[in-house]
Parts: sequence; structure tokens; C-alpha cells
Amino acid sequence: MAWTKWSYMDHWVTETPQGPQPPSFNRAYMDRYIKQLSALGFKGFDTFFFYLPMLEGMYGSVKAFEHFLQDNGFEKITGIFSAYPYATKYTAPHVPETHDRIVADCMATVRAVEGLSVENFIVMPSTTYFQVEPVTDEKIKIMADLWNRVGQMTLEHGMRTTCHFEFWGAIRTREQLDLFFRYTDPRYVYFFCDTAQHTIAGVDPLQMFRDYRDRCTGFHFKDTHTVDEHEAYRTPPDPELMAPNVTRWFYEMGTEGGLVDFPALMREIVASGYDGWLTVEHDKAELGGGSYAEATCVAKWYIDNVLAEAQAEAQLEAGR
Amino acid sequence: MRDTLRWAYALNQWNIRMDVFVRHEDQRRALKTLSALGFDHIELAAGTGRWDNLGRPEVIEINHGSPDGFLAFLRSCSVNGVSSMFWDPGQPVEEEGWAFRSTRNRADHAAIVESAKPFVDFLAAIGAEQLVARPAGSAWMQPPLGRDDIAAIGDVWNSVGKVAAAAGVGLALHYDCLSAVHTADELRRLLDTTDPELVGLALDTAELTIGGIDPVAFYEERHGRVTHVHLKDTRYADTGEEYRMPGAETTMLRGGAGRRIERWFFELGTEGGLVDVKAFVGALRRHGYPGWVVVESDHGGNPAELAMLNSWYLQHELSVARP
Amino acid sequence: MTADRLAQRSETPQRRIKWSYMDHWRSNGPAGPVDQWHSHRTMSSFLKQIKAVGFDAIDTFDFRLWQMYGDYGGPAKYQEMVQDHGLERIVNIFHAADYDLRDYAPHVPETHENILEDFRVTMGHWSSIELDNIIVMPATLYYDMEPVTEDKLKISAELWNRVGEITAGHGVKLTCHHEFFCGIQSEPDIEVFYSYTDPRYVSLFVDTAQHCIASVDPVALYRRHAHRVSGFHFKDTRNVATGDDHRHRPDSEIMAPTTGKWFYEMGTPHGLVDFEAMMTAVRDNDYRGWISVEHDKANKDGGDYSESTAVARWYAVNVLEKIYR
Amino acid sequence: MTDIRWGYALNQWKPQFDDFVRREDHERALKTLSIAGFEGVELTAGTGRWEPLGNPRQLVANFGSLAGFREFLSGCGIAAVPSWFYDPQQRSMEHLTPPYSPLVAADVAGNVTRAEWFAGALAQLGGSVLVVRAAPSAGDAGPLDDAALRRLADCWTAVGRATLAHGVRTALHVDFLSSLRRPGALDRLLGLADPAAVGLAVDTGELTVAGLDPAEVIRRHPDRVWHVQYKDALAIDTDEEYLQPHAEWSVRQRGGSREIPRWFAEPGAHGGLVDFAAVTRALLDIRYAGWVVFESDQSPHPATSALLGGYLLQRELRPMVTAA
Repeated sequence: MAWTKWSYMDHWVTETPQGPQPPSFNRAYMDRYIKQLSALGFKGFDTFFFYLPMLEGMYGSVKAFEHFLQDNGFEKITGIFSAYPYATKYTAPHVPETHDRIVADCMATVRAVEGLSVENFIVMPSTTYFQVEPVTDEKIKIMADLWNRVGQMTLEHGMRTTCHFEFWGAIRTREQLDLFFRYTDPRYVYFFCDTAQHTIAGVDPLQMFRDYRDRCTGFHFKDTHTVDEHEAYRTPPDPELMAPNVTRWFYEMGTEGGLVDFPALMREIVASGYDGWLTVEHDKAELGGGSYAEATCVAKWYIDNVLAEAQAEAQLEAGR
Repeated sequence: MRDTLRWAYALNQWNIRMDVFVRHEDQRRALKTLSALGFDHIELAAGTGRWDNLGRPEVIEINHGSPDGFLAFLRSCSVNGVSSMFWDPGQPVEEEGWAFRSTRNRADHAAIVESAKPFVDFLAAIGAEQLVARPAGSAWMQPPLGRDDIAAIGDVWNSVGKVAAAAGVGLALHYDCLSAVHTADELRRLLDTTDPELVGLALDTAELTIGGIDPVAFYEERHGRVTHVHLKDTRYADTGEEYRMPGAETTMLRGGAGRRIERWFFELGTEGGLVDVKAFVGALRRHGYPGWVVVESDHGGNPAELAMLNSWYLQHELSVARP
Repeated sequence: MTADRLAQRSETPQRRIKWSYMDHWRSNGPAGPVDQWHSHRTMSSFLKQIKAVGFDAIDTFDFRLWQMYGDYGGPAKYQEMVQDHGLERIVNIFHAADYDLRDYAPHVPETHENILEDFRVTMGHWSSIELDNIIVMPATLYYDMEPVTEDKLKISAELWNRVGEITAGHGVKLTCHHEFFCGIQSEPDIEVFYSYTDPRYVSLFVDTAQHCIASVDPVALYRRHAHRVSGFHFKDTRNVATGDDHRHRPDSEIMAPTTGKWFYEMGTPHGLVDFEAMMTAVRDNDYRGWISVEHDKANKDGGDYSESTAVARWYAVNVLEKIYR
Repeated sequence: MTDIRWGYALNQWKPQFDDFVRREDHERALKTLSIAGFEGVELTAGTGRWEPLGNPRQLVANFGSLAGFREFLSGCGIAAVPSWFYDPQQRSMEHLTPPYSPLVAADVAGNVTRAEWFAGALAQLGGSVLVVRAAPSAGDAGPLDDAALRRLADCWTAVGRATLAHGVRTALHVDFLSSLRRPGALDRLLGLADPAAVGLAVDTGELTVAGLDPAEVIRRHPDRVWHVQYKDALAIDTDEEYLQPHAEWSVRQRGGSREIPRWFAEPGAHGGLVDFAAVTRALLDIRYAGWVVFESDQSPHPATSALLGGYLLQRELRPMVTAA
């Protein structure tokens, strides 16, 4: 049986009279966007914490939006992504004095999805590298303590705090990742594997999953054509959009020049018995004339044709 | 007939989403487009975060080293300077811990004056003339204005005006069709409660028209207080209560509900445009309007195309010669 | 933009170079991209934008003739609309014929009569307006002409001499524009071709990008043939043709496996054409008249015609006109 | 149980002559259709080297052979090319032949030759229907008297018999500019043509814009409906602007006096006028067995239109058919 628990991470742009805009432009565009994802067979929907108020505005409540998802073949909202990519004097995970404010913000987000059965509370464990460096063991410990606190709080509300590591974040090399997970309590802090971000940072996502299988609660399946060899990760003012020699980091699965071995990862997932959600994410897919709609079709085609085959092979091997 | 009008263009037209118009080469292409069209000054718009790198003084500094470094960046594209910067103190920003503030709330006034300072200092450093500010939050979010509300709003803007004047920067309050200061009388009362030496009016031809105020008539009436102009067109006027729809930023201005009009602002001379641009510019010339005229069209289909059509209108319909 | 020259209708100081825009264009319509001929409104929007960035005139394709008759009442009437928008006129037309070995191949003598008749008819259609050049691709696609022998180059040259006589009779110069994927594109072949042509009837139209893609230095080529150059297409490229790019079947211009987008506007960081050297050569040869800017398929890979045209004009005003104007 | 197979028309991806020419563009479009739930893709006849999917010669030039093209399709998850839309009034650069009119007897031979060329290739691509533009625009051809209808019938009978030899049926496509839109014209033409050789391609969008009800047309010709195109309509030509000369430009492209921005859109589009459930019920009633091809004509966002069409198919129409 092909894997059914596929969710889509809420990045999208569509044509409007005011130029290409996110579908939260208004309710009619949001409906059409959900229908397109439904036609591709996605069952889960992950979104950003800052979209929750917009969903309330358009559908009356986040719960009502989830009903609309369910009317369109989705199971539920599967994950909420909360992040502080840029350190300010109010919020910076490596600065203990800001931890109370961050925990309060996370509490507010958790309350906004109270009553739904959202599984993953996905977080960026750190801000941009250049605002944290030098990255010492001490700072990694401080960040670990923060997410232990947040993880305990979200678990009480049925959501697992799970860490998603950007290639330009402060925790990026294999040593830093291992240290961070040693400092964190496995009951409260989990691992969210982004295939492209780890590959760009020179870390093998497949090996990361093998080593942290028990703490892994989700994936971002997206591809990249480039490993960061020019220290883009630590160049101000912004590595993600303004890296001098790389105008686009992220691509959908199935494009020529992709570096991530998705079939191998799929076989590893099946063999490991993992039964959680797998999430497709496209970020800035419109660069160079691309389109989110087409990129998502090509990715889902790859899932239903290439990954389904890898899954079948793995299931045969495992004698399931 | 002497004509001293100075023309600038609003750069926000290119900044349509969070993750676009961030790379310097994209910004250079926009600046060169404007320069090729005869505009040698631009208006900036406040924003937040590392990707809004023309919207916060501290982020501009990280990108260009210093105010002078930023000016050098503009001049590399033959744009000579910045005329003004638009700022809405009621818009929560990351750099202020996402604090929500209202000019009606006296308890917020000190923080509002404080939050204006980085902008005033930056504008002074780059030789820009006006800080263009939204006087009050959206009407649908709060009860109608009472007398002491307008007094409170006037007070905070006098304070900000004082800070700006001390740095040699002007302050102009920008009317918009969703703001709580909505009717012509409310706008008059706000002008009357503010010190003409410290606070001017930024008259936006499209916003006034949508709000049901004739921009030519209002300019004739209060031309002494108009220190800044936004020149753009619109094809629609509020039927009367649309600005009170909940979430009007989306339900009205992005066609989410009601008449489902998904675009209100247009380039000058657009078909079915309601603004009598020629009459308005004629009035500016008659009264020797001293300030900047910032041309814009807000977000439409293709930013470069809209700028080119605006420039054509200036050259052909308003006889403004390209340098 | 200073307004104090409001009443001043003065002719700008006599410029030796004027700029024309070769009319490739797209804009976003409700049903997807449309060209400027879609409606009077899209045409007016196009002409406004060309005028706004400071072009003096336009060039066009001669297959637009039927739309001119259908929608505007013919070339003269259409030119009036161009002039109503503040542009001077239509300067050049590009004769984009369907080259075919069976009936339209400059190196195949049996097809010459058909080609000559085509030009007699074409020049008649355009006699209602004054044109400087009729621009042609001087050969079929490369793979239809190969192997390229001296004999074929000679036959082609003789054909264009005769066509040049016909167009000269209408006061219009016949001028050759060498695509990198046409039969006459390498440096030696170009030299042999022009050695057989009559300078009175056959001119050279230098397309900076096409020559650069074909590994021919456009500046050196221009300096060698300056006396018989009747115009330019200023456009840039970021790639040089390699391997079989120039003879890829069935098409090189869009379908070359190595390169999805050959052409870019001048003034972008990665361009290969040295426009400053080209402008210096134009100055040194005291060339006077028109330079055409062309953007071909600028909307590929997320590009857009409006912005590309503005950026190119910026480059012309701020860099090239500092050298010569 | 009726055997309906679902396809999508590829013409939606080619707004201008220099669009949709590269191989990777085709691959991404075909994968989009496959994943959206469509198993077949309808081609539209085109000529010249920037129409790589336009005719048999260009397919061979680009894929080595028709089998090579079929391999490319199956590599993208597309099973077959069910049909090819062919307008004889388009010249052929491959054959250096001019436009042909179905109303001109002297053009029949050339028309048959070209139709066989497409039909032969279509058979090798797993296709079964050559969809032909039945008559020129009313504004250019004027009213069709009986003699004209007989000339049309003879032309399409000849073409239909020729394509049958390749196992391919010829179906007449009526668009909203067609002179066959006039009351009774289509019925009389179908009556005059050989019922074994000439059928009907029902295009829901075109008929609706022409003020006709597609479900009613289907029920009126139960055994002559050999092909169906699902396309939504956003406006109706109430002022009969189809009678103007060059209506292809002034009305279809530019929207006529009301400047309609889009006449057509993907099935189920916001503001769409076609009742696709009713049309599907009519097909079930006549026990239609064949292809239904979705299309939206030109769309500002082809992938979005394909997905919204796929949504309607998966959620409403396919369940209706499988339940029948």
C-alpha cells in the first residue's frame, strides 16, 4: 500500500491582480489553493504560526479552517512551524534573558490550536549563525535548555517540539547536532529532518535519520543542487536569499541536478518502521520563472511513481 | 508659468511579498528602471526583518555599512537620493518585539515617539526631507473617534514633529481610506489640533478619493498644510461603509468580501480612473507647492510596466520633461 | 525629473545616434501572456513604455503587415499611432521568411525566383512608409545548408545582390543579420560571403549577441566592415555555442540542450558582449543614425520585457552615451 | 457500466508561438496531468519547428520515432494520445500546402491526405479520434444553404472513411464562431454525412458560449457522440457577435464589444456556466464509451487549471461514472 501520510508545508504563491501573492490574499484564493493540494492527494497540512490569525480571519476560526481541509480529503493540520530566524533584544534562543518571552510566545501559539490534534510543534532551534558566533558548547547548552522547557510545555498539550535545522543556523555541523541532542531531553525534544538543509550544510540526512530514528517525528522532503562551499551560512546580512553566488538553494524532488537520494531515504524509512507523517516543502519555488503549482505536481508525481517503487522494494525486502 | 514640482517614485511598488525584492541586484534593476524613466529620487517604506532590507534603518546599515554607503548604492544606479519614508507606528515589527501600539492610547505615546527616532535620524543622515506617517489605526478595529481621541492623536504627532524638526526633518501625516481619521471633518479636526510648524499633511490623491474626499477641493482648502503628496489613481470609491468591514485590509482592499474588488490602486491615467490628476497637479503648480510629489501605483501586475506607464503620463499629459 | 523645462519644446541638441526598439514584447493578460498586437490597448501600453524610457522609434517584423491592415488600416495608419505616442517612426523591418530547401533557400538557385518575387511583393506592401533597412537572415538554418562550401556562399551572395537591387529601387537598404544558427555564421564564411556581395546592394547588420554566441568578435567584425554596416541589434548573451548547438535538430534557438535562454538585455552583470568597445568603434567610425535594441524571448526563466527594456535604456544613457551620442 | 477514460488537452500550455517548446517544459506539464488524475493527453495540430508536438514529422524529428514519443509519454505516466485536434484551415510548412476549406470541393483531396497523415500517427499513439474543426467561422463563410451543407458532408465523409482505414474515427468539432451554430445546421449536416464515417465531438464550453445546451445535444445524437471535451464557459455570446468578420480576433481573442477577458476556463471554475454533472448524466444515459478530454483553453496559470480540473474529476465526476 503506497504511503498515505503525506502533508504539505504551507508555502505557495499565486497570481492576483496585485501581482504574485501568497494565497492568504483572500478566502477565494485560499480555497482554490487547498483544492489544488487536495487534487494531488495530500492528507496533512503544516503551516506557520503567523498564518493562524489570517486563517481565523478568513474562515472564522482555525478549527473551521481544519473542517474545510477535512471537507477536501485532508485528515487535519499536522504541524505548526514557529521560528525566530533573526535575533533581537526581545527574542534570541542563545540568550537566556529572552527565554521567558519565547516560552510565552510558544504558549500563545499552542493555545491557538487547542482542541485540534496537531502533532508536531516544529521550531528553528537557533537564529542566524552570524548573530550567534562564536558557537560555543555553552551556547548550544543554553539553546537546549530553552527547547527542553518549551518541549515539556507543548507535550502537555499533545504536541511534540521537534527541531528543524537550517543550513544557516548556529547548530549545523554533525558535531554540533550531536552535542545539541545530547544536551536535550529525549522525552521533550525531537528531531525534524530537512533533507535539503542538512545536505547544503554538508551533513548526510540519511545518516542523521539512522542515528536519531527514535527521536525523529517528521521530514521536509525538498531537494537542493548546491552544497554551501563559500561559507554562505555565516555571511551577513542574509544567507538564504542574499548569498553572493547562489540565487536559489531549494528545488522540488525530481529535478535534474538534485543531490538528495530520496529513494534510499524512503527505503530506510520503511525498513525503520517509522509510521509518522512525511512532509513536502517548496520554498521560493517561483525563482527563475518556476511555479509552486507545477513544482508541487512534479514532486507528488515523483512520490507516486519513484518513491512508491522504492517503498515497495523495501517492503518486499522486509518481508512485510 | 514657473513649475518647481519635484518628482520622486515610491519603491514599495516592487516589494510585494516577504521574500521578494531582497537581493541587491533586483533592487538595482528597479532603481535603474526608475532612473531611466526620469526619476532621480525615491520614497522608502518602513518594514521589518532581514528581508525588508530597505525598510528598517538598522537593517539598511547592515546591508550598506552606513547611510552614506546606502546613498552610494542608490547613486551607482543614477538615483540621487531619498525624498521621504512612509512609516506606520501601529504596525507591529520584530525590531520592537512585535509590540502593538495605538496613537489614540496616551499610554503608548512615549514608546511611539521613541520608535520614531531611528527613522528621523536615518532620514536626516541621508538628507531626506519628510517622515510620512499613518496618523491612526484602521477604523474597523476600534470604536469611532471621540473628541479626546483626536486630541490624543494630535498630541503624539506634535511630539514626534518636534523630534523630527530638531533633526531638520519634516513630518507629514498620510490620510488613508481605512484609517479611523476617515471623514473630511475628522481630517480637518486632526489638522487643527496639530501645530502647523511641526506637522504637515501628506495628501494621497487615490486614498482621499476612495474615502469620499475630493483631493483637488481639499487641497485648495488646506494647501498651506500640505507638505507631501502621493500621486496615484483609483477606479473605485468606498460605497460608505466598506472601510468598516472586519479585516478591511483583506475583505475590502483585497476583495475578500463585499464587492470583491481585488485591486483598488492604479497608475496615473488608468482607464476609468476617478482622480482628476491634471486638475490636481495644476492646483499644486498654481499654489507653488514646495514639497515632493511621489508617484506610485502600489501593487499591481508588473512593477516596471506600471512605473513606465506612470512616467509616460507625466511626460505626455503633464508635460514634465525627462532630464 | 525636473519640470522647469515644461514649455521648452526645444529639439534636444542634434544627436548623432538615435535609438530604436525592435518590437518583441509580452504582457500578462487575463488568459496568460499576450503580445502587443493583442488589442489597441495592449499596443498603446507597449508604445507608452517604449517612449517613457526614451527610445526614439521602433523596428518591427514585416509579417505584422496583415495585422496592420486588419486592425489599424495599413502600415501608414499604424505608423500614425506610433507617432501619436511621441515616437518618430518605424525605422527598420525584419523579413522573417520560412526558409525551406524546397522553395526558399538562398544557396539553392532553383528557389531564387520565388525569393525575388517575395521581395518585390513585400516592398510594394511597405511603400506607403519610409524605411531605412529591410533586415534578413542571409541563409537557411545551418543544418539545411551544411556542408557550407564557397560555392554555396557565392550563390547566396549573388541572390542577395539581386534582392538588394530590388529594395534599393524602393530606397531601402537590404541588410544581413547573421543568426548563430543560420548557415553563414562562422567568421571565415562571413568574410567569403561579403567578398562576393556588392556593397552598393548588400549591407551588414551587426547583432552583438548572435556573433558573440558564434565565437565571432562583433567589434572586430564591425571595424572590418564599418563602411557597409547599416545598423545594429544591441543585445547581450551569457553563453557561447558549443558542440552542435548551432546545428541542433530541429531547432537551436529555443531547444538547444545546453542553453535554455540565449539572449539577455545589455547592462547585466554576466553579459559577454563588450558594449563599451562596440560603442567606441561606432564613434571611431563616425557612424551616424540608428542603433536598435532587441530583446528576444526576454520573458524566459522569469524575465520580463518591461524591466529588461528599462535596464537596457539605463545602460545606454548612463554608459554608452557617455562614449558617443 | 460505461467505459469513459479521462484526458487533458495540452494546448493550454502554449499561449504564444515561442512558448512550450523545450523538452523539460513538456515533461513537467505531462507529469502535472498524470498526477492530477488524467491518463491521456490530446494534441493540437501545429506546424513548424517551434511546434515539436504539432504533427507527425515534428514528433519524429524530436523523439526519433512515434514509438519514441510514446515512450516519453509513458515515462511521464501518460498512457495514450486519445485524440488530435486538426483544423484544416491552417497551412502546413511540412508539406508547403495552403489552408484548406471544408466548403471547397477542390480542397477535399488535400484535406483527406493531411487527415490520413494525422490519423496514421494517432493510431500508433494509442489514439482513436481525429477531432476536426467542422466549418469556418460564420463571419467569413456566411450562412450555410443546403448545397453548402452537402459540400461539408461530402468532405467529412471522404475524410472519415479515409481515417477509418487507420482505425481512427473522425468527429466534427463545433466552436462558438462556427456557422454550424445556426439552428438546425448541425443536425442537417450529421444527417447528410455517412453515419458510419462521421461523428460528433461535443465541446461543452464552445456550445454553451453559442447558447446551446451540451447535454441536450448529446441526447439528440446518442450514437453519433464519438468524442467529448469538458471546458467551462464564463460568458455567452448573446449579441451574436460570431457573425462579424475576423471574429477569431475581434471576438474570440479580444472578447468582442464587452471585452470579455476569458470566454473559457477549466471545468468547475469560479463563475463557470456549464453543469458538468448534468452533462455526465447525459453521457451515462446514452452509454457513451470513449474519452472525455478536459481543457481550459488559454489560462494564466496552466498547472493551476489542471489541478482544479483534476479536483472536479476526482471529487465529483469520476465517482458518478464508477457508481453508474
